[in-house]
Amino acid sequence: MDKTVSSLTEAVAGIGDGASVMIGGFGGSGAPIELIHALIDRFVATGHPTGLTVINNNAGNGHVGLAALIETGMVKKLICSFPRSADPVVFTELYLAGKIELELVPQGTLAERIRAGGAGIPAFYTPTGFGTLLAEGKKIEDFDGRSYVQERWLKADFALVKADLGDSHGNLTYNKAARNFNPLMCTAAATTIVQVSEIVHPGAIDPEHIITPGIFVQAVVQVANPQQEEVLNRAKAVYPEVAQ
Amino acid sequence: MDKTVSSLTEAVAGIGDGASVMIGGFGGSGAPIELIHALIDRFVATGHPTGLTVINNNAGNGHVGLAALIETGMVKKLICSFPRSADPVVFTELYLAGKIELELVPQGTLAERIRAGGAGIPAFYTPTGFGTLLAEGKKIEDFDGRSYVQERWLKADFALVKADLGDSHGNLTYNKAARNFNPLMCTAAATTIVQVSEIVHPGAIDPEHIITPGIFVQAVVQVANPQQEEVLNRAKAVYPEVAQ
Amino acid sequence: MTHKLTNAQIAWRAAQDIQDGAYVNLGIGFPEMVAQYQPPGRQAIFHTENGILDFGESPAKGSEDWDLINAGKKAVTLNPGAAFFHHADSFAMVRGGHLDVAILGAYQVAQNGDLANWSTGPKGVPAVGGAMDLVHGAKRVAVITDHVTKDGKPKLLESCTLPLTGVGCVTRIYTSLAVIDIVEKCFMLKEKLPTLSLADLQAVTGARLFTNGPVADLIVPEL
Amino acid sequence: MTHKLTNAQIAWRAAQDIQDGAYVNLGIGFPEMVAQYQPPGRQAIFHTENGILDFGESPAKGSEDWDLINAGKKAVTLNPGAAFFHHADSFAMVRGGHLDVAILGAYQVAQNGDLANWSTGPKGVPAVGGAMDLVHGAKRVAVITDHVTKDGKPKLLESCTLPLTGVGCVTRIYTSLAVIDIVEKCFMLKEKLPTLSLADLQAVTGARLFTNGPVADLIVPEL
Repeated sequence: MDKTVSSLTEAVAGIGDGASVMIGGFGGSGAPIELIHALIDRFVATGHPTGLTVINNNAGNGHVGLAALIETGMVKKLICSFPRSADPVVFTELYLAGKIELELVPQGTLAERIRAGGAGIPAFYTPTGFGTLLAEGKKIEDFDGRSYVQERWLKADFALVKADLGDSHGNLTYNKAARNFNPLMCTAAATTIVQVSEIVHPGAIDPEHIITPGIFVQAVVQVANPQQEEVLNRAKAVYPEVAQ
Repeated sequence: MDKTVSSLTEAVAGIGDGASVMIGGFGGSGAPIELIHALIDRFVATGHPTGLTVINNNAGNGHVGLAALIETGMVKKLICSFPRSADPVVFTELYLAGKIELELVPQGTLAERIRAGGAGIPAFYTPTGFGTLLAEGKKIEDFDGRSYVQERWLKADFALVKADLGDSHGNLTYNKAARNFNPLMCTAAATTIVQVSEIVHPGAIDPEHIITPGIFVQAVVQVANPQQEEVLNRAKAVYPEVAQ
Repeated sequence: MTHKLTNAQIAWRAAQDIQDGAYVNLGIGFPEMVAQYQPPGRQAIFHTENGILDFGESPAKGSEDWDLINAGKKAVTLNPGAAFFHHADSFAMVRGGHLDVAILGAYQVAQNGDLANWSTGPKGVPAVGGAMDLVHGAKRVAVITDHVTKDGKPKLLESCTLPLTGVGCVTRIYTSLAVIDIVEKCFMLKEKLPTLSLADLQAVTGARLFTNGPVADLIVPEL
Repeated sequence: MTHKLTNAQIAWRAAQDIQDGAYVNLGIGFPEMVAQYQPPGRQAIFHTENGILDFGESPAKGSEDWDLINAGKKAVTLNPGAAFFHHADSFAMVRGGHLDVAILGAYQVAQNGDLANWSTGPKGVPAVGGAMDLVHGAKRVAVITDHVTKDGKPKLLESCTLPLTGVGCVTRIYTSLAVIDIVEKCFMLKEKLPTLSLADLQAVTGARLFTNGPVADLIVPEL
């Protein structure tokens, strides 16, 4: 069993037009910048994939990573909790121009829907959102005298995930708060593609310290010194770099 | 903040008649034998607590730990998935005599109900048990053409948990497969009481390696060399030891 | 209006009600200030939605670790005993009732405890984050806010006109003029600035203020 | 009945269908034997409900660690790359469709894929464990069983008479006499012992056996 792939290009080669793609991270923390940029590279080279539905907590920041993916026009719809950031201009302009769809989901509900997708729970009840616009049209049920909103699982065709250590079985650890949505998304996608800072041999990670067991992972690619969105944005980086 | 308590006696002193008590472990692995025995000691000394509802995966084995708790007559009802073991005579005899109630729950549903209790999810849908006796009387709903059973959260007044390391904030690690139900039960009880092999200072456990964050724990007591149910049963131990 | 508390003073007042060892979530922006004003000898444990319990102060400029941020995407540090966890576990803490207090900002609060703090209406890009989860999870949901809007309109109302964050969830409001509890769908005045008459306070409040005992003076230090 | 496969031989046959790298859960008892007969060059990863992925063989007697057990409460060891997790995550793997194969024992299997393997009726103490979760989670649910009960009655039936574990969940049955798929609510015979006529096999099967192509010889090594 060897889930490692040798290049970012190879890692994202299977993502087709119209795919749903979970992208890990909370803002820049835990965002798989290199996997996203590899997907943009493919689009620049081939015109594909397009029409993506992206699931992420945010809507990108500046002109790199998720914001750059949106800026290319590859994203048809975004499912997120907080499409604001220090520099949200890319999403904001497309959204206000009616060129991208938005499904707004409370953050805890987003996390729980993804977990439910991974755990085979098609629906659950939450107090979150009851009596608000975000519960409109949703089934309400009372338990023990309190009203709850029924929410559905969320699954995706692909997950793009950033981890710290990974082995060839797909076992993963994360770095600090870069964990966030990443382990959940690993469980809820048909194909989970992970960039790790270092590929280690099976057994190198203490079985007690594995956060994502390999069963949830299909591909692991090494990106030894991953970029941070925050650092790129402070340097006013743009992806792809303007050619002329 | 210091959640440590100095004795097992003190740790279990607040458990009253009729309480619901989650007890961690899968068979003997991860079973908080010393906390259970402390509760039995209290009953022997004071006649309390009685009428307990116990939530555990099993129904005890031999005449120690959970089996001993049941044998005293302190347990009114057991919620579990698998009330069989190498030596299940204590539960079996009381059950067949109609002296203890049993709510049988599929193991994954038991785990998920406890997680739901801790996570504020009052109900969820699972495919497990659909069309079987264990779904009788339960609400059924179809999602995407498949039928699912509605299951309710499970909470308890107390959880008795066995961990490995613990600090004064209640942060915990577990030993190997002794993890099992323990972290879930920590989240789902109003008062979670944990026996740990070693109390360490806050910061001694790497924040990446904490399995149960302290927010889920109310009391930590050190039991330096905890007993294993399997070892006790192979030695044909009985608790409390017969006095004469 | 002559005198009112600064944001720092409102945050200070809210901080006085947080017990030692309490688990607390502070909304992003203004509520984050509350952490600075913990009374001596008390130490709350702060939770952030993105998966940290017991984070500490901001790091020195230039030494930020951008994998160690709070829900406001600001760099933080760790206290001894901190823990990391994923987003589903983080919101299990929230939704499961494990937090003692959540302190949030507000556009409007209604006398029945309804809160509006996520949307100013259909224009622009809507964003909700974790607020809707927090208001239904923490054991106590408090609001800190200026007593009125920037153009002087009441923020404490008979009912909210903006889209709700949660129904009947707020139990205490710390404003620039007063401390008000919500008790049986009424605003119950607990403290007010000593320089302010009850009538003046009522005049800038959009619903009737009740009292159920002496109203204490709202006294805060210069900050 | 003259010749039939031993349990070891049934387990061996089931093991031949497990692909390299497959994630597999083996029911407690007889199905655990399947792990011993993986074809050379293939290595499945075994999951146990109590929170281990990629556990290995039993330890030497006397060196058991009773915190390192499988769902049958037997001591196991770890392979390199093993991981621990709690019970909710363990059943997320099961229920979420992440296992490639679950191999379980059976009291009865019906031609529509219904399985009965947890209760022999209202007498005694009922116990279900993880079986009801496994049958609705794994991508492929196979059964290994003697073809008939100890007193010679068919276990493969038109419909189960014992309490069900799951509805329409079994896709392949490895018995002591044959390998049978369940296709569109029919028993589809794929392999049978070469010494056994189709009529003899049908005689000990409680529902009609169909074929949709040549029936291969069920050939297994001496074990």
